[in-house]
Amino acid sequence: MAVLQFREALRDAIDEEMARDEMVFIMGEEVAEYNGAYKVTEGLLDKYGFKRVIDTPISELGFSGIGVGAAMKGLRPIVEFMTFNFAVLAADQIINHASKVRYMLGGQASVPIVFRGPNASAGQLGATHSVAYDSMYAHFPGLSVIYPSEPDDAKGLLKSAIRSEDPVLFMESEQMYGLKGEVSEEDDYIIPIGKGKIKREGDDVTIIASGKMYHVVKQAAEQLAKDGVEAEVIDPRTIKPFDIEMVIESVKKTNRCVIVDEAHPFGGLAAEAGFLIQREAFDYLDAPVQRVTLPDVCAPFAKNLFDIWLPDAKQVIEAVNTVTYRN
Amino acid sequence: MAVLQFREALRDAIDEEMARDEMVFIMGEEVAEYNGAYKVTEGLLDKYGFKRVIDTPISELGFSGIGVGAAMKGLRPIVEFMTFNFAVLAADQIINHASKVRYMLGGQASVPIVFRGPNASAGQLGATHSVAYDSMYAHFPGLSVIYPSEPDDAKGLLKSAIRSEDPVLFMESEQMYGLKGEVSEEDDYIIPIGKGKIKREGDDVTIIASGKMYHVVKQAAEQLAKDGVEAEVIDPRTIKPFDIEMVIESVKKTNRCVIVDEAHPFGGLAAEAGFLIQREAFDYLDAPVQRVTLPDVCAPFAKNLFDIWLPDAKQVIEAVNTVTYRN
Amino acid sequence: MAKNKQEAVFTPIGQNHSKNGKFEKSVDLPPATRKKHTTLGLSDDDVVEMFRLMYLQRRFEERAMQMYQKGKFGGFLHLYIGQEAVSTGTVFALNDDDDIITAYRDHGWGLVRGISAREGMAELFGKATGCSKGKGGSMHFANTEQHFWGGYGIVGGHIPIGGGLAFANKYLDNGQISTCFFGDGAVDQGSLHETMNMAQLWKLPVVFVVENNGYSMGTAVKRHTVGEIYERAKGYGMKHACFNGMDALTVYENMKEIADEVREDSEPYFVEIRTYRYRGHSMSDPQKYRTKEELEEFQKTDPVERIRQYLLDKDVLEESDIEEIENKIEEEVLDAIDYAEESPSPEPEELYEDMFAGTPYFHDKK
Amino acid sequence: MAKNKQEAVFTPIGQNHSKNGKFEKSVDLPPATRKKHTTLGLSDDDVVEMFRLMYLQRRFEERAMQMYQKGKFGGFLHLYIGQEAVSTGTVFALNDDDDIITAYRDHGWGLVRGISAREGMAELFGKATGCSKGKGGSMHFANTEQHFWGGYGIVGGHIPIGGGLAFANKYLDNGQISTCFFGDGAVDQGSLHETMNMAQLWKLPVVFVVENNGYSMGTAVKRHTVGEIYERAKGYGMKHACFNGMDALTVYENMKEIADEVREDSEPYFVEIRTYRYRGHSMSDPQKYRTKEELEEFQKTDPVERIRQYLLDKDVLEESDIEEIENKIEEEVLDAIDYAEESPSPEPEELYEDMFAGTPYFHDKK
Ligand SMILES: Cc1ncc(C[n+]2csc(CCOP(=O)(O)OP(=O)(O)O)c2C)c(N)n1
Ligand SMILES: Cc1ncc(C[n+]2csc(CCOP(=O)(O)OP(=O)(O)O)c2C)c(N)n1
Ligand SMILES: [Mg+2]
Ligand SMILES: [Mg+2]
Repeated sequence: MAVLQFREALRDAIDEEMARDEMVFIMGEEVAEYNGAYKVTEGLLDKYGFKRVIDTPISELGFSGIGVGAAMKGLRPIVEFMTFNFAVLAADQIINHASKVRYMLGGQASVPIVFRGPNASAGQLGATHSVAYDSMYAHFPGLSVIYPSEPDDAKGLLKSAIRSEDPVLFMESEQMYGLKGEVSEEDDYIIPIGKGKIKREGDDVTIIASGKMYHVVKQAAEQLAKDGVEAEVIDPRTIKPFDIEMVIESVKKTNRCVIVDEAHPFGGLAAEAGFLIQREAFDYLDAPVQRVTLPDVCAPFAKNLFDIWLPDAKQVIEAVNTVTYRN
Repeated sequence: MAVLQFREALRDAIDEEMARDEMVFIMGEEVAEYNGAYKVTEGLLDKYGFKRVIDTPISELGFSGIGVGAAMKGLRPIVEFMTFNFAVLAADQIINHASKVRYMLGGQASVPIVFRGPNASAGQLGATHSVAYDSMYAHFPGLSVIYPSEPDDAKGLLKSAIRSEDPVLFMESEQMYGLKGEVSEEDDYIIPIGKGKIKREGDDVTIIASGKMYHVVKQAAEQLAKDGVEAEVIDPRTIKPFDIEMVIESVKKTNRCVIVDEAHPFGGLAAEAGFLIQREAFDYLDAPVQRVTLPDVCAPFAKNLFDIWLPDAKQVIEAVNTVTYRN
Repeated sequence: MAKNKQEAVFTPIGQNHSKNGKFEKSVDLPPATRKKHTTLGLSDDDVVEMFRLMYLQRRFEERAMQMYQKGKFGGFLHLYIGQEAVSTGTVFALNDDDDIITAYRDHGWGLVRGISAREGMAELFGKATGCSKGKGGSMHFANTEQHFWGGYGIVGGHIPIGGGLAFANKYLDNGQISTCFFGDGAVDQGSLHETMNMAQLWKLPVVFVVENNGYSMGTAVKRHTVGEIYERAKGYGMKHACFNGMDALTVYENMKEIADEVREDSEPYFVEIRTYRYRGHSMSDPQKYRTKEELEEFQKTDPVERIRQYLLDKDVLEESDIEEIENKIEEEVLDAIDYAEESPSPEPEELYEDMFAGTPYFHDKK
Repeated sequence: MAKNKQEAVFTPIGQNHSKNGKFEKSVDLPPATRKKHTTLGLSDDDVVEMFRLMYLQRRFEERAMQMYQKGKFGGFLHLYIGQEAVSTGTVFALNDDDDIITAYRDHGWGLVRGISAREGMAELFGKATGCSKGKGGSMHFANTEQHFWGGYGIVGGHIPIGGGLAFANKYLDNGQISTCFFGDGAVDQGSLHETMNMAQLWKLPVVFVVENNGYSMGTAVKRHTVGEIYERAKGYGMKHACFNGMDALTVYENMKEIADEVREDSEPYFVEIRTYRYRGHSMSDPQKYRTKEELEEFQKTDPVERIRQYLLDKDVLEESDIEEIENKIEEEVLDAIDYAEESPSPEPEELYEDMFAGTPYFHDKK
């Protein structure tokens, strides 16, 4: 195992896939000469040249669509958004085109494209730079959505995403790019899309969290263990396909579940997972499923408000206390 | 009570509010000289002139933003989208601007704007013209989302929406514009945003549905009554604020609930409502909450496939059978 | 209301509502070419085939309209009638492996790029034998094997995709160019601006073609977009052209030159082709926004009639040859209708097919 | 890889990676005006006030940078340093009730439109006493009472909004015009195209102003947008201008004429103001994309230095007067820092304030 930063794991995945397949290229704002706004693509221009590492103007809708068209002709574009907050401008290409072209042409074209970039908040960046978009895109048929929490997952899943024959949204976190973790050194390390991972075993409660929230949950789980509550922590890793089987199996064992989600509450992953759990494990639940999410309010700038806004370990522990009737 | 078409009820609401307040104007593709793609705005140009009834180019992002800016200066724009499927191009103005401007400027500007138009499918229009967007927008703080099912609700709620000091998305249905119903003739008829309505009383099961799906449910409820199952049908009318109190009260009585939603399953209204119900009425539920939604697949063109794709009364009855353990 | 006061007007006022009695045409046709087909490098067989294709498009759509009115199928039906010279002149100007992409007014494009009348009609009928397996319908004809990437329903949405096809061609260095057709209404979408800038900056081998048919639904060109459309290219330093789209030879002549140039130097081109839509925007359009005079004036320049007459004038064909062609096409179209009627609908399982090229996944599928 | 083969290149190659040794400036400055302030209709007091405002913007940001580096506050910090002549010349050219809206590089704009150093600094610190109550931070300064509608963080997002302010002014017939400032990078967004078309078609009293400071983050203008920016107007038949933005008097002269004209005839204007950003894009920018020479060359034309020198040259002020002004500003800024430090953070409940003008609603709030 090598210890890599999250950004290095991503870069390795891109690098390996570019080396493997000449059809793979990467485009986005500042990905080439600037080496990436968050340095994910550092060194790739030097290695692969101007043809395959491409700086774009600030034209999210336009370059996403160019990606879709290129994919239809057999290329494998990786489209980087500086953040998914800006990808809202490209939503038409993602929702109305990338995900639908194949179906409406009766299977006559494929769209093997990866849209990637940081998702959700990254500290005090204010209302327009802080929204989690994984749940929103998961709503639409035809799109896979991945939001990994650790470098190893990031590498194996990004490689799978680039090889996918269909559109994938791959979400990262500005705040996690520097996070270090062990990454498999296996040759051609691939993690299949759609498989969750039990990252901590426990019998008392199941906690589900991906991306940045996984780390909040990890902290909470350690705290809870000190209080004698053993949480089973599931990182679904991919939001869609969502590994409901793994979750249901765990809940059947623990009989309690808390979902922690960096999205706003209405119709986020927590709602979806919670709905499915009550339906599929109704007789096993000793308490209603609880969720910890952002509040239904925009991201504030002020540090103290921001800290209240973002879910923290304390809220997770409280939710666990609720499902275990400890308060 | 007058019997009006849905489109007439909407038109009356707009007309009354335009007469009442000179700041109200309407803009959108074909709203003026063509009298509206679906004739909602018929006659308004003749009555209010070219200043207040405005044809726009096909520039959804641009004219939505012009609406937002105009609203900030105190006008009250009604922005019509030919359908909400095209509003995806304007998502940045709705999600990143209309809903956030006030907060990020510390309350220094308001955005009293209504975005309205048909939502979801309207027969065989294919993948890019058939998506329900009410749940998606409900996810974001600061936006109210209304999707009424009957002319009376439409009138009272659209008037409220136009008077709202904050952004409202008001969704209709191409297929329902010709639907007739009794509409209150009360002077200045207003229905407050956020209040659901029990449209049929019953003790055996609660069924929740708004918009086009309400009519599917109505049909199912009639069928079920013949079989001795009395459904309580709640039309939330506004998706957000969602009248969870009314729903919980009903579920506490019926102990069973089915939610029917024209969105795709992942994170739609059904997921959200279902999650809240299991959390708030856990001990009252005799069966897990079930949902009937679109499948997780794009809208097909072929008539027979489309009919399978769209939720129907049969599916609703099956879901009721499930929660009542009748099959 | 303050209607008596001098009121602000935003959108320019249309013909019907204007106090100005003057009749203004929605679109001015530049003159057609005077060159003979042989001068343009086309054989007699070529022009005959052009006529055949144009007549096929015309009859296919006239019959489709009848079928629609009889309730044989649903959805939208946007007819290309009046604009057939554009598709026809273009396919003769392009190499067969050059890419074409267009909006929802796409039947003509499909027919000139290898979709048979049978596959086209079956698609309209939503049958499994349709060119898009009945999944797309009228708006989503496609034949990607013959480099027709389809019809699209989001106005302006396929413009960046057309740029992407060109991007791929440059990336693959395959000598192909991409041509992207859209309506005058689509000119107002931001996607066009973004794609034009990138196409010029990145030197993409793409031709953007506006089929200016006078109207965006019920809105005359001058009421929805400023200036002359082809001048939009100036802001990007993009090469541009504007020509008559009611004459297939004119379209051929110009598109051929442009395609050759774009292929040669891999620089984009912006083209306005002036044409006219004879029918309503779709089937439910009362067409109050235009005058009968205008329609009649353009019908005088009918592109199908024109090439027919050309064949006679130049003694390429005799009246009887033409009639034979027409009869054959009529049969072909009637046969297509029978075929469409008799074809099976997609099987219910097919609802879940064609979503994924890789492993399919449907959330919460029971 | 096929790097030895002649490879396709899409984006133009930048200075640093180009084999071409020639030093190319990212932006060419047109000459500054030679007119005296009195000729331009400005009093001595006016130019002194211009200097004061420019020096205030400069010192405010230099100090803000220090505070940021000390960790006094977080988030982004985009400095306007180098561009102060644009904001300053503009506010003198506009009426006080004309609307201004800009992007996230907004501190200068706030300070010239009535946000005090205290309110500005407190906003950066995320304090309840900030101009936006600590809700917005650096990117969202605003003072809507004085018609400064704020800073916005989505590149290009505020352009249609600027059009909307103008729409309202025309609707209300209030004699106000709207001015919408954005960077060269924002020129590539579709929102600009859509808004320009509507502004011209609807005759909106709006001035679109590109502050071309040479770079969009790390991308030189020529690498992200084609042609000369002001020429973009040609495609819309829109009036346009391009002038020096390193001299407040030049900005004043041009903007005054333009504002008067737009107010008079309610037709939009497209303006490119050439300027230069001295600092990195934001605080974390290593600035490898530009040469030291280039930066130094532009620093020679420093707008603050220039107006200072002008005041001396024209005997409007003496060195000692200027020092006095500078000292006062220095005090004002230091006081602002103390104020910001001592100001309270927003109360926790304030998280839920300012979302709604009407009845607040928060889904699933416990
Ligand atoms: C983004 C979007 N907005 C609106 C529509 C509705 N619509 C469909 S076609 C059309 C008019 C387009 O006119 P034009 O581009 O001139 O093409 P034409 O119909 O003349 O071929 C409109 C408004 C749409 N399909 N997509
Ligand atoms: C839609 C969108 N895309 C990308 C970004 C990230 N971003 C912020 S500023 C910027 C560069 C903008 O440059 P320019 O418009 O020239 O303004 P300047 O910074 O020079 O003032 C980028 C890419 C963003 N904020 N919004
Ligand atoms: Mg048209
Ligand atoms: Mg710039």
